[in-house]
Amino acid sequence: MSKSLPTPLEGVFRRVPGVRWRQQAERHLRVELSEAENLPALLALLKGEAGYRHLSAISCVDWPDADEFELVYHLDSYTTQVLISAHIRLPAAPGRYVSVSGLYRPAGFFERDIHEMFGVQFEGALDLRPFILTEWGGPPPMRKSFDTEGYVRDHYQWVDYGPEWLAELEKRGGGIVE
Amino acid sequence: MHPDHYRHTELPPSTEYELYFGPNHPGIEGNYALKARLAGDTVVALEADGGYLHRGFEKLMEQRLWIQNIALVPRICVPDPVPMEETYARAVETLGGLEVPERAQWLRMLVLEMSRLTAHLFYFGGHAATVGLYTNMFWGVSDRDRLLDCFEQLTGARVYHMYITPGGVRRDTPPGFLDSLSEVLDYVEGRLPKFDDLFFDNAVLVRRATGTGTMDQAFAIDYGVTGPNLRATGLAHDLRRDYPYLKYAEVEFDVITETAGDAYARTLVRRGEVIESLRILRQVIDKLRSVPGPIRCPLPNPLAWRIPAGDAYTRTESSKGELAYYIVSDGSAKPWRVHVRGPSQMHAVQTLEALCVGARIEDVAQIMFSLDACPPEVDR
Amino acid sequence: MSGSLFRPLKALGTLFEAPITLPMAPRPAAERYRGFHLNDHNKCIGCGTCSRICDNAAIRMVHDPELRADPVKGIRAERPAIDYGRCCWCALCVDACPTGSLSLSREYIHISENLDTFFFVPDEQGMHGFGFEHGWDKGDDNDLLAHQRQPMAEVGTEERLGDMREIVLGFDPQAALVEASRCIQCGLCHDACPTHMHAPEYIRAVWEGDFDEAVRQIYRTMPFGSVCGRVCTHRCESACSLHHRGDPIAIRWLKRYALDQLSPERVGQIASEGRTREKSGRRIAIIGSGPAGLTTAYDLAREGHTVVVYEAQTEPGGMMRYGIPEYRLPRDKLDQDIDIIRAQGVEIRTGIRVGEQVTLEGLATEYDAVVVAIGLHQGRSTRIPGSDHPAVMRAVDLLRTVWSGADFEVPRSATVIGGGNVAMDAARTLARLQRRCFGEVQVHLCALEAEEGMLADREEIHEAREEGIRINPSRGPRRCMVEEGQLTGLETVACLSIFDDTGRFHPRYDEEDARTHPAELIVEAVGQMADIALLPKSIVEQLEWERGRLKVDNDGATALPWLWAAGDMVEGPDVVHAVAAGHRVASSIHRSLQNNRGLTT
Amino acid sequence: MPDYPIYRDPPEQCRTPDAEERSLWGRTLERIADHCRARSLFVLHYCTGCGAIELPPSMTSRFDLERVGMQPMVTPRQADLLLITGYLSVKTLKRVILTYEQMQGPKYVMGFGSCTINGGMYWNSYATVKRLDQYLPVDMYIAGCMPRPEAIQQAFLQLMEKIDSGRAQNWKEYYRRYDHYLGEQQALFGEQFHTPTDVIGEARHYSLFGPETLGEHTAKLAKYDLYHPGQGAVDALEVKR
Amino acid sequence: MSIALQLLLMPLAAFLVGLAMVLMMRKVRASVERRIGPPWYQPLFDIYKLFAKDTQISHGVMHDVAIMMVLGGIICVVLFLPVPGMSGLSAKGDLITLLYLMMVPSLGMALGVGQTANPNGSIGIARALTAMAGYEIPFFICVAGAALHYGTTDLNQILTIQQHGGHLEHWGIVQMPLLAVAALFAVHAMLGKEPFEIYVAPAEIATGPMVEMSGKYLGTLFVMQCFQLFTVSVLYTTLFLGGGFSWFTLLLKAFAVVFISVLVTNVYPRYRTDDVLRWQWKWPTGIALLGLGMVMLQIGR
Repeated sequence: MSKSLPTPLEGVFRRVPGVRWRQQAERHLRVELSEAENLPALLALLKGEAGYRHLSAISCVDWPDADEFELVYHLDSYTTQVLISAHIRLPAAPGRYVSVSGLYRPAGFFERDIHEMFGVQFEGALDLRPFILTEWGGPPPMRKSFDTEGYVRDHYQWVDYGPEWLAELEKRGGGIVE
Repeated sequence: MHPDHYRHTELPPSTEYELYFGPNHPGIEGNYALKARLAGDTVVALEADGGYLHRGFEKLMEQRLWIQNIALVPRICVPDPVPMEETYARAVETLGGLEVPERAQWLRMLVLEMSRLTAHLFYFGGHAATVGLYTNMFWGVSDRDRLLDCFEQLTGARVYHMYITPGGVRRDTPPGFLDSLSEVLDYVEGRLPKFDDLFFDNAVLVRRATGTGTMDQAFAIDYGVTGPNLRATGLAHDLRRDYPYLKYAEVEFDVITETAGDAYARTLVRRGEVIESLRILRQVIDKLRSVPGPIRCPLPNPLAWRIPAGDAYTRTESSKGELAYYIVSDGSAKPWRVHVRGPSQMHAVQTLEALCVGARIEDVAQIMFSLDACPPEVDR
Repeated sequence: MSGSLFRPLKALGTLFEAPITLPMAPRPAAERYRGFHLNDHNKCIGCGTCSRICDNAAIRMVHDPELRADPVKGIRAERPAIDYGRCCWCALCVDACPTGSLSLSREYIHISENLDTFFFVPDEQGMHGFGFEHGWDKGDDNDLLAHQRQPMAEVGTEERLGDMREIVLGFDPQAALVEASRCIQCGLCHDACPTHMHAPEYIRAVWEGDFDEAVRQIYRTMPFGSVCGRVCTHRCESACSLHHRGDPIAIRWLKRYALDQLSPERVGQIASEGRTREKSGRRIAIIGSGPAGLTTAYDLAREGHTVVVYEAQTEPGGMMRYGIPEYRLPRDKLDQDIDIIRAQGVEIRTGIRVGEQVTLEGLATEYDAVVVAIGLHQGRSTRIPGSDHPAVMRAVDLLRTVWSGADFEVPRSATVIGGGNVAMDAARTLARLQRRCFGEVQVHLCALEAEEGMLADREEIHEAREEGIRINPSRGPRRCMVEEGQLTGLETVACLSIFDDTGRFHPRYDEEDARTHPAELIVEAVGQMADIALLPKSIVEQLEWERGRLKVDNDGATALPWLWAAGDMVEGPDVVHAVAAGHRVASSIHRSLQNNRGLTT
Repeated sequence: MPDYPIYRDPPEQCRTPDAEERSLWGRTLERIADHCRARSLFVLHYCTGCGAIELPPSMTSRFDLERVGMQPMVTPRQADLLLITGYLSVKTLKRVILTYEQMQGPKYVMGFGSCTINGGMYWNSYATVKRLDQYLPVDMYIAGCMPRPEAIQQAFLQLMEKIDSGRAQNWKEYYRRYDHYLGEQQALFGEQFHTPTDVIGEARHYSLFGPETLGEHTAKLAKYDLYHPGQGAVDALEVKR
Repeated sequence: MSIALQLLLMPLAAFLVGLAMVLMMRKVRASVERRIGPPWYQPLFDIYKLFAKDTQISHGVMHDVAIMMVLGGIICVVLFLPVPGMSGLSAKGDLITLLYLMMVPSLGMALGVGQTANPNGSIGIARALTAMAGYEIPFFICVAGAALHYGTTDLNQILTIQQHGGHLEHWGIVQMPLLAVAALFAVHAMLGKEPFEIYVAPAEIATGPMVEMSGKYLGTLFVMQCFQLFTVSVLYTTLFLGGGFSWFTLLLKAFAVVFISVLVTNVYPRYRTDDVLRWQWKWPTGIALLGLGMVMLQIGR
């Protein structure tokens, strides 16, 4: 663990229960929250007191073995210039969380995307209507349980080539090796 | 023929009506759609509709080996593919603890800045075309083509270079390449005054672009705007300088800013960045003439290459803004999760929707292009 | 800034410039352009690496019976066919090609309305036979394969000479992982291996850290994994596709590594998986407990047959125990393999020499089938003057004497005649004994062949030299020098050539260049033969013979319906061939038993 | 290399034009029309995929396709040539079909790159269709990912040759085998899928009606009461206008 | 020449000249864009192809009628425009008639596009009419000024006055330079060129009125473009450049007018709609009013 934590951050981390942090890379802190519900408070403090005004992204990771979704909030400050990735875990069922779009406008896009791709519900989100997958009938495709190859096989066709050389080869006893 | 099956629908009289921009519309950058609600000529509400270019990249990448993904990533943003390769490669290097040899780092900077140049030249053309100045587009696209020739010499392909690989680059420069690149750079620099005459100093353009799609700095930060669009509001933030990667800390360049935050300011920032890119490229060329060494660290067999478990978030300043990859590895031969954060995801949806409200219908296309939104980056 | 209304008019200057439009004809592509594929069919070995590295499943291997196939050299009659409805021209296939046969050309135009034209097998002429130049090909800087083998730790010369400890230490986990990761899973080793071991599968399992699976894959075809993991002649490695541009994968060491990772009990459990529990009621006798005999026994026992193995020596293992030196094959590893075979229900009766305690005819009546797998335990002699002296030994006899623990007087000086692996074994065994008794080594080795033509493995020669053995290539033995009844040395002359113009064995010597090698003991290692004394004359007459070797069909069946033969006596000395023969014989017997065909009376 | 050799399909692989009974005058006019069609291709300004990136270079100064009479056109009504520049996501495909039906015959479709042939890079993507010819009659494919501007140029030239010789009649297949194409659309977009264009009516009107224009899939249109409000039976489609 | 023959030949000649003008337009544009541009037959081939389309979509009766109105209107204009050797119907109508007729195609378009029910088309036609409001005002002032100056609205007489003595000093452009300049701006806008090209605007409203036009309908618009280039340039030549003694001088002057327009169009983007109006009502209108004043002063003197 690095000792040199920028001053505003130290205070912020101390005030939110269950925060563990470590240096993940140069000027990149990895913060883990043991209690997911504390995240909005952390974000509010980071934005309000440490100048973390830029929400770079929210990433979602599906961990089917643990039956959990991991949400990672990547935050940057134009003043402190230390990237923070805050990790929380949610139970996959029911897969609900609160929206932070009131705090960070970009969250609106990411939450919509995660809702669409993973099926996570965000309470109070700006807009959770389908954006990319408006023509989609299947399950949330980014979930690990979604079988892409099976879906592709059921819905689309590939070309079954029959060039002359192949016919000739098959006559001679050759052919495509499966 | 007269189709007699058209059912005439009486709509309630309204002062407002809906207009679809795209996906098949020349005012849309790429295959993307906007649904505008208009009152007269003024946009009352705008709704972005993406997904036309959705290929499920993030899912595809989970199904392919670490090395195979280098072929996939450049396709996420077609006009500016190299930052995609760089960001992906750097994430994998961070996870796998790979050291990129010095020469490879310079080579990567070379292609990154070349890509920025091509993207900006393309952008000038696109922006001009939205306001009817096609000459600028024809010039910009053809001048960009000269750089694509250089890409072809170096990487073997014009558009999808697939040149950067985790651990370095795939090939060294061919003989005479740096000289021919220098010539092209001189050519591009020599063309800039002509673009000034035609485009940047064109009174009609200034008239149209000034005050169009204006945002202030607070708005830009709130909406997650990055890159040239953010710098056009006066905030000098550039990942190349503030979070330097590769050898950016060792080259001299200025972070270009403007303060007006409108379409014209954004264009001017990009114009300035073309000059800075040329400056960086010349320094990189000098370095490449002297720095020897391998161009790739030894890699394991690509078919049996596992990356230790962990996660990495790497960011690159692409021509459009902050490009980031969040990659999670579970220690296997394929990524467990790749999340692509393209700058256009912020620019083309919420920001565009907000900026267009109150704008005139003729400016919608210009606002979209001036944000340099790249729909494939949104759709992935 | 308000711009200018007039400056744009300057752009009209282009009216007086020539257009920059290029001519209609396509430009030649850049030197390393990634266009359509080229493939040098003479270099291509059909390994299919390109099809596995391909992102898009765009490369499919096609089999062409007219192409040359050579499993031993690692060449398959297959070539890649490219689907340009999938290809993305990333050139990973080129970068990963182990032979460098594949490259991309500078041709980039293919337009058609016929989808079938987008699928084709590239050759050196390219897609349309226009003979475009190479574009992106295998350079020095874009090879994706690791061509260097992981170094294998060995015991230092000084330490190893003092005793019989195993020289090769085996991989450490990191080295094994890296070595396993080099494998490109082409399966050419599988084709080249006499017993078709599932090497790609177990190497992959090693790479994945799943040693259970690795052992499972090994036991699919190989009950002597620990033995073969040490002493196999590894034809797989010669066929390895990485061999074309670098070191082959250390397939043998990886096998050994996998087996060493698990306890013998766990290996035993895995080996017993899938064994038939029901007894068939059939009985098979196997003469000889070498690799061939025991493999046959293992297979048949797993099928539920009752198998009894007769072994003349006191311990089972045959040549593995009495021929191969312990520093190459520790006996506990051999015992481990044999114990697992026993655990399948095989009964091994040692110390019973067929022809003495029991007769073949007796076995024939008692059992449903009999397998002769007696190996080559009789050494050949050079028949030079003095070779009948008691201090002139055959190598097999020497090794058997030493490794059975019988009394043996270590000579102060010794000379070994022969340039094969057996000669090396004899020389190096003697060297160790001398070192232990006298603290110094005085062993000469005289091979008829020149250094580069010597039949022994390179590393054997290298290690033998390290151990202080003086190797004299191109020396033909002339006579054994005997003074006052005591053997004193071997006289050799220089050998100029071994074969005559027609390729027959007919050495020419330079009689002038004679030399004497001191020797209290001379060891002849010039070949072995089977000791067929156990076969009664009546049976010998019923069997077919070819140049002193028993003639059998592909399955090891002899002219007698109840008698099979396998192992070195049929195919020459090699453990893995013996194992392969054992499998064939076992399945042949099993089939015959199921069909109730041609069995003993 | 003085002359860059270029592969061309052997002529027998192309369909022969329909032997239509026409007067000499009519045939002459048609012959001139074909020549003009070949030399005046209006390309729909719509790029469905990555190919969008190599099209501007092809159309602009360096490769200047106006030399051979090609121009981009903004709306499907005005265009003759639909370029499928790369992969088609299901969402785009729907728009492409709508667009294609809005184009006026003779119209041509060109598939750019691997993705339109057999899925290309996205062969195992859940979001893109793999074969273009399943959904639209295609006149020409270009290999590449992406095809270079020169390849695109040559493809256009070959398409022009084909049009000039009257062999580019694939667009009629869409009418003649409408049932098949509709079936593929329904398989992807659901059984109630329909477009606002009355393809069947047009087929009848322009004598492009074929034995496979109607079938089990078009029957569903009638069932869903899409074309003939009130009549609602498949027979309604057979009513002579 | 009999009037019937003239009625046949005049549109034909106008069409051919118009084709050449379209070709020039495209060639100049290509040259500014540093490329080769289309072959000479291109405009003709485009039109033939459009008329040879196998399938056509009509959006209703009004759509069909309107397109005939467009073509008919513009042909009528041609018939009222005297050219060397042919005066057509010009004796039966004058400048005022011509100006009214010139508005018929635009109104026809408005009717037809209305029926296509495409919002882009509607916006386009609204813009076209707005633009008309922009350029017609200065143009009317110029025409009025010219009529005042020549003392007649008869085009044949206007020509005769200018060609009197064969000297330059009688040309409208020399006599009324301000009106000529203002009219040039108006003509540029009338041809729908950047920076006043607001009603096609592909990137904004997807070619506006043309958005639903296909096949013959689009072909008709292409033909109309040829006629329009001809009429506008010849009208300008007639009013200000002394017309032509022969076809050669007429064409030379007419082509020069179009040439200036196509040069300018390639180096400017388009203005917003309101800017077009502002600009047109400010500069050309202002100049035209000044010119009108001068004409009045001249007459008064």
